[in-house]
Amino acid sequence: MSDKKQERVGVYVCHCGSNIAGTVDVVDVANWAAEKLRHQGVVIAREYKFMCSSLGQELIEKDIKELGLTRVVVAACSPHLHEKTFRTAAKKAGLNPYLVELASIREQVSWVHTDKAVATEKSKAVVAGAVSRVIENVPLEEIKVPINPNTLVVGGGIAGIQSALEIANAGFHVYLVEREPSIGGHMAQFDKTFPTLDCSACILTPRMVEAGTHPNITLLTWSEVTNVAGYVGNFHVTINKKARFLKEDLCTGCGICQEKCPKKVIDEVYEAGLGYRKAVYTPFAQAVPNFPVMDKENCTYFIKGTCKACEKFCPTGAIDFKQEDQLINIDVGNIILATGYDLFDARRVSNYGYGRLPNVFTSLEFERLSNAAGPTSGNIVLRDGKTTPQRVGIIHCVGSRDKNFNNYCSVICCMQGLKFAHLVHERTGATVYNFYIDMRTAYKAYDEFYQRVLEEGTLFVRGKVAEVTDAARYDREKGKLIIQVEDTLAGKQRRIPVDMVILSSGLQPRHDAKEVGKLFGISCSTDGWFTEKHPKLDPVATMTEGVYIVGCAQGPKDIPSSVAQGAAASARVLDKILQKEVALEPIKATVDQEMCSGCRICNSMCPFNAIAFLEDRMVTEINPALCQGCGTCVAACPAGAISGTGFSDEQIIAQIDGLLWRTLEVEEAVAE
Amino acid sequence: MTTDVKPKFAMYWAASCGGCEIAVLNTHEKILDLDANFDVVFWPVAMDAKYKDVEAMEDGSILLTLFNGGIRNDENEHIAKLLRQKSKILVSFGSCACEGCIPGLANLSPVGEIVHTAFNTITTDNPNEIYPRTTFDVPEGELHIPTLSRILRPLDQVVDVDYYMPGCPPESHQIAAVIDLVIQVIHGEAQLPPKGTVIGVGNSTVCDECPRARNVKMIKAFKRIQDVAPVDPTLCILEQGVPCNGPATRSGCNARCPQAGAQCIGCYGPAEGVMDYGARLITAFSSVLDATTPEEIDRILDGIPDPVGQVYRFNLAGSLMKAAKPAWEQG
Amino acid sequence: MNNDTFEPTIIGFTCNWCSYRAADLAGTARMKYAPNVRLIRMMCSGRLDPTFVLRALSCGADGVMITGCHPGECHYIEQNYKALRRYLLLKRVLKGLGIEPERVKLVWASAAEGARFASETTLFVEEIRKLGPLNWGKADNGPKTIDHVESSMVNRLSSEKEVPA
Amino acid sequence: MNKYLLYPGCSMESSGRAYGESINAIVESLDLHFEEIDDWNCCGATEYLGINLIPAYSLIARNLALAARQSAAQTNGPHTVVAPCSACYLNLAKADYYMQERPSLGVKVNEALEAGGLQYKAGTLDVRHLIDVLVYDVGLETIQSKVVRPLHGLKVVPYMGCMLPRPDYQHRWSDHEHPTELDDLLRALGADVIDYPLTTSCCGGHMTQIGPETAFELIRRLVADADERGAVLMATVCPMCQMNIDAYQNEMNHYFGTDYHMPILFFTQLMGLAFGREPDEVGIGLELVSSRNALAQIGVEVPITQEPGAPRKKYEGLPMPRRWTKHEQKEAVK
Amino acid sequence: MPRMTDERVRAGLAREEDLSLLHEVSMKTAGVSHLEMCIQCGTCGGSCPAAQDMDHTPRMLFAMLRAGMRDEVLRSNTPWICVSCYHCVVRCPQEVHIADVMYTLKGMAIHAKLYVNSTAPHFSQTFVGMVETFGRSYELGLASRHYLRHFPLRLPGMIPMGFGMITKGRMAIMPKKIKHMDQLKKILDRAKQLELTS
Repeated sequence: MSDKKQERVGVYVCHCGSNIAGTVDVVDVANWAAEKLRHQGVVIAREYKFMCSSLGQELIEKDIKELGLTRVVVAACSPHLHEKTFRTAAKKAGLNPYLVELASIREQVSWVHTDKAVATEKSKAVVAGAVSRVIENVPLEEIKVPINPNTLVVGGGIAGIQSALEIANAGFHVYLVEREPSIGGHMAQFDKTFPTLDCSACILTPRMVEAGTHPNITLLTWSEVTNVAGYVGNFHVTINKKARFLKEDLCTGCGICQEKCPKKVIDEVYEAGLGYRKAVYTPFAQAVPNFPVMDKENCTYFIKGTCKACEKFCPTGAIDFKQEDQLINIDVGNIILATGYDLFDARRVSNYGYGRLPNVFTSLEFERLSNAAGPTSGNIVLRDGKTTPQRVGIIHCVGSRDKNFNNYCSVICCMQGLKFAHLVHERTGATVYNFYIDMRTAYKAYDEFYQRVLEEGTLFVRGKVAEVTDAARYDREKGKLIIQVEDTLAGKQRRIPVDMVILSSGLQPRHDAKEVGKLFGISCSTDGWFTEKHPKLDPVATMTEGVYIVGCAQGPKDIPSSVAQGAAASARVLDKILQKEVALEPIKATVDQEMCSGCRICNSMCPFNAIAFLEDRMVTEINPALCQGCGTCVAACPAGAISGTGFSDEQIIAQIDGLLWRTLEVEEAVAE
Repeated sequence: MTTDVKPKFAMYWAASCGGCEIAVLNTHEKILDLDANFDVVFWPVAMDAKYKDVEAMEDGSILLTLFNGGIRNDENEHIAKLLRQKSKILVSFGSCACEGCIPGLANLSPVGEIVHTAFNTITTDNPNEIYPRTTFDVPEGELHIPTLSRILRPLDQVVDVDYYMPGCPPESHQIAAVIDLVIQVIHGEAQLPPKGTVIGVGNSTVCDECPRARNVKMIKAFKRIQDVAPVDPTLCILEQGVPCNGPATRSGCNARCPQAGAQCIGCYGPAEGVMDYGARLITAFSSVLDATTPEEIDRILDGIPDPVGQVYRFNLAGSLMKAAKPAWEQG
Repeated sequence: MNNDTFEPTIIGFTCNWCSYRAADLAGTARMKYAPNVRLIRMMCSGRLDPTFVLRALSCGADGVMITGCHPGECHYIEQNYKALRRYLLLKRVLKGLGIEPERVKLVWASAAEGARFASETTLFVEEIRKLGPLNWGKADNGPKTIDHVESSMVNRLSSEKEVPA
Repeated sequence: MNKYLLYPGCSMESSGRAYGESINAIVESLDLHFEEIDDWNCCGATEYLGINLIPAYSLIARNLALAARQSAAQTNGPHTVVAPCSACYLNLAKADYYMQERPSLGVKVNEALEAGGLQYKAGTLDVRHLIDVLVYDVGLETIQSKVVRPLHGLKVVPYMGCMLPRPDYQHRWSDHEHPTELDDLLRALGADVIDYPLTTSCCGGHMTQIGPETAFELIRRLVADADERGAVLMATVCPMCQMNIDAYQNEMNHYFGTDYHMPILFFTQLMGLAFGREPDEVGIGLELVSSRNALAQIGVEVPITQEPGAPRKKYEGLPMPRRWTKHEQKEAVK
Repeated sequence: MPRMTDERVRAGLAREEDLSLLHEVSMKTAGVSHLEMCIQCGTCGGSCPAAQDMDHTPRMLFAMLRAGMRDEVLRSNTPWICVSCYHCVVRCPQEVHIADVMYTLKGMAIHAKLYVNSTAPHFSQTFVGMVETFGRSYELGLASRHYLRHFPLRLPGMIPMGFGMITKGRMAIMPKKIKHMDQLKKILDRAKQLELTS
């Protein structure tokens, strides 16, 4: 570093009104920098009331032009707030934006410390660190890549359908991939939707049909994404289209095959295990597409080698037992993940007895139970299939807000519980109890619905149910399910005998969310939901450019929010498509292939597959467009052959030295 | 440069084993070129010479000095400064001079314990606990022996060094090449590399020269090589679970040890521009661990019984920390 | 040195996405914590090269705090696991060099855990305060005579066993 | 490793004598070696904890310290402390856990132990209950293989009690509410095990001493439900439970004017019988509510023939959710 | 900052005087109580097999702790009714160490001499006394002494049971004593000092 030409550094210390100046002697810091860091090339150090103001920025621009500054350090707030601001200012003045460093003396000093002397001292250290670091900065240029106008939407629930339609209607092509035989998702299983109580199918099916017939949408159901390569604007995606064992072009969806199929199977998915389907089936009447799939595991022909009833009766000869899975390769520019949620497995709360006590039902089971198209044609009955319950208990927060299970609020369970209460009341006239911890009805027209259910005479008990048992203590409890709970408002323990218990189970991430995240190069929160780029300001984007998350894949939410997110993500995608190209942050790793020994230590370091080993030359190469700039490989390279722009070893070492006053010791040495 | 009067050559050993000298002799007939082109003025191991002769020389009168061994006592330090003063080109020769080498491992203990170990353990029967003294009166007068310094230091921590030539010892073919180069320079047929260059080495690490098959390594346990039976002769040794220092060690030796079926122990030191050799090995080894829980990771790491010895065997004195706490804190 | 008056100097490495934002949050929420830690921002805890830690410790830091996203929460998917592996091996090496491994601490803090960041920092400062200053290599490196060594040896040995007079 | 340190607990020589005797009767046939902790002291039950924190934990920790020392004294000595009494098990496990969760507690306790020339590093030992060892170390197969007198037809409710599966610091049990370890073990003995929803409900603990009314109600619930479900016998793993349900059943009947006769035996006694031991060898007869009639049902060696039973009528109701596999359940408990 | 408290307590940084009643209890409890995390859901009160005999449910007790109602809390019979069955502990959605908090409250009540109307404190103390003399518990002594003092009338009803226990050798007539009682005593004495200084 010694023989490098002396940089000309400008240091700017911000008062931020009294936010910083109140705790840090900014004038002292500026003067100190001007004097003590002169030997490092600090030619000017100023303090100013608000550096981020236009005047403050002009100050910097002026100095860059007039004093010929080659580096700028701004001691102000967190780079996450104003790094862009000052970089843009520098750019305006003709200085490469990446030659600007922010030293955070607000979030990390003035706001968290009280002693002025100490805070000032620390600020000096922070500035010294930034100065020695910025000297090691190098000019960087953003990388521009073209955008493929096609989009992949994964998941055909309401959020995915919404996303697909928005983009398709804007005139761009969409591939909509769905794992199940039909699109529709969980919403297709519901009976009514809160708070308006309009029939789920009635509002959903038109959208499904539109998506199924839209000229700009390629619908790939019974299909799963198996591989994703490439990067924003240029993803190469492989999709496995599972064999349906029938020719889609011949099938008319007449349904004769399912009618004739002799094999009855419990429908774990659509009927939530509460109803039956055939081995060849369309999950429900309004399915899109409406041609069936054959479930190989249960089909008598595939098990025994005989039967073929479906084939015999199919009027168009569409059945094809020889069909095989087929791999489809597509290129897309952006990806929207709408993979939805799994229902919390209520068997985990063993004190609620689900799976052990027949008349304990989950929310999804109840949806099917109350659904006119469900196994009981909408009759709300006990597990025996006939008895109508007289007393029903609905338990909220099952598996949610509980450190033993999911330590978050599943958002929809309160309203769902209220909806159930209403339906039970309406259809059976039974006495209904709702057991809740806190009633969360915070959304348009939600609390009104709560009022309505109160009016209907539903009994509310504030208390998390302790257990559901069939162990009767008194005669009145014999043959019933007893809900034992503390009525926290009465301050007494109560045992309430009921005929039916409905568990308002929470939502949880898909069981395979982690693998899916890996596949698309995005991360999951500790709870397992996909992590958004910014929880408030960028809720549908992710850390991986060009990959977006919508609906319950991002976190529990109701239908309106899912739809809103679907639309929001589409807007982001359309924006990208219309820009035709996208700029990537130039924080990248590069391999000095002269020094690379091809030891391949780094090869396992990159989760974004940016690192490739060139067998022919026995060296490693990094694809700058795939590299996300985390720097793990830089730190890993045993030969020190990988360097990372923006956060190079030189920069960080220099900053360490600065923070530890080493740069001053050097000065004294120089003075001697 | 004129050739009628032969330029002067010197070689000296400080805290080292003498292996470097043997390596020089191992250049076979090249040694004759050395003699033909140089006037060897000072080389204690090869010829008789007195310090005062050197002191008498004119500053900068020696063209080339190969200095091997680390600086462990005041004598080493004195001669290092003396030779610096008298030499045009001072080469830090061999691992000891470059980074401390095995003698540098003494920096793990305070001098007291080193002396104790040397003079009063199983290796030395010393019932009366007699320890050497730096000054001793005899009828002829006062005798002196050199004074140990707190820690061993590589040459460049004591004097300014022109070139580095690592290796324990440097490979003879590399030495021969360097001798050739200097001779060419003398005859004006070549240019000297820029000051501070590491000479007689490759520009990558040992893996570059290692013929063994390399895949993406992931291991569940570290083993000692003798516990791997049989060692696959074609597969990367690290991949077989043996901590091999090859990935982080400067190339230039033609991957001698791995070729001979043993793991690299790192005598050629760090690659170009690396600030701390041990750090590179720490990342290298931790990067191949196939584990995610602290417990599991620790279980695998237990397979490296002596982490410092593993990652700093040759480099401790030349590392960022230079020595262990006890050595720093003594006295 | 009196450990109550001793103010440790600590270098903290933070990842851009979790712990640095946690620090920002602690600031925004005006949570007060010990001023002894000076932060360095990296893109990810996976960027942490042990060299940085060694450099800091050898250049006057009394402790080093490494922070990153919680395991499984890394914005680069899994890089913090790599940081964890390096950290565990680094600690073993430091131990071998006679440095209390507690001087280097790995702390997971999500972007939402400003409070955790603040309290963990304060805790760490207290832990380092207890350990006392490290001031590495500061002590003079002058030669020491063997006489001195010997006398110190004799003292040491006499405490172990009788030295024949 | 079939060598363990044994912490018998005070009741083993007194109220729980039958337990102690039956354990001795089964261990050798299972090739288990229990080495009693020398000079162990009372764990403080649930009482001591309520007086002072540090003394209570020091009292418990002394045993752990003694055990650790005893284990360290021998080459690869046993690292597992087995406590047959649930209360003892819980106290030992708890001390070991809390001394880690809250180091400052560990420090204080060790300061106290110091006064007695002892010390214990939390986490050094594994604290486990007898049935845990039997089910997970010995294994049900082995146990089954030792059965010479299957308990066919013996309608028994498995009573785990509360302190064994909870709080379960080390996740040793299949479930907090309905653990199946005891059920499985009794089935392995051939018994006719009845699903008992109250298997981990409380027997009243020390309330029999300080608030009998409260305790009697708890005992009633247990006995009544067992009786309701047609059990002739309760099997337990805990001396306190056995004591309360056995010794206070009579009083409870007085109190409620009921007339229950529900014998309760230690599971080890049933194991002993199944292994072919004679009643007196396994402490049968020490119980106050006699188990004579109940055991008469297995006294005879003729295998019970299954009645063909009426043809199962078609189930018309809605299907039940799929039962968890053992594996799934273990996963879920994590 | 609740988490703060947990960590400060864990690190032994927090001092008693700067804590509220809630945190005082939290600190005196083994392990990390998580008491401040209570969301008043009532799982504990609902789970408790003995709740019907308690004057306050555990949940309400925690609310009272927050309200700083020291005397009312220490007078409550709740901790003494607690049978430590740990149902509440494993079900608590906030991982509050409820049963251990109950032990803490017992201890505090005894020290404050606030809880009177039950035989429980005496039972505990008799038991402890016994353990401190013999190192082992001693049921006959305990039972008889306890019953003589508190339920003299019910003792006859107990006799057949007590008699049965003795004749069946399930109650030792003489207590067992451990070998190194002195050692145990030293430990407990030291422990008691520590308790005071904590």
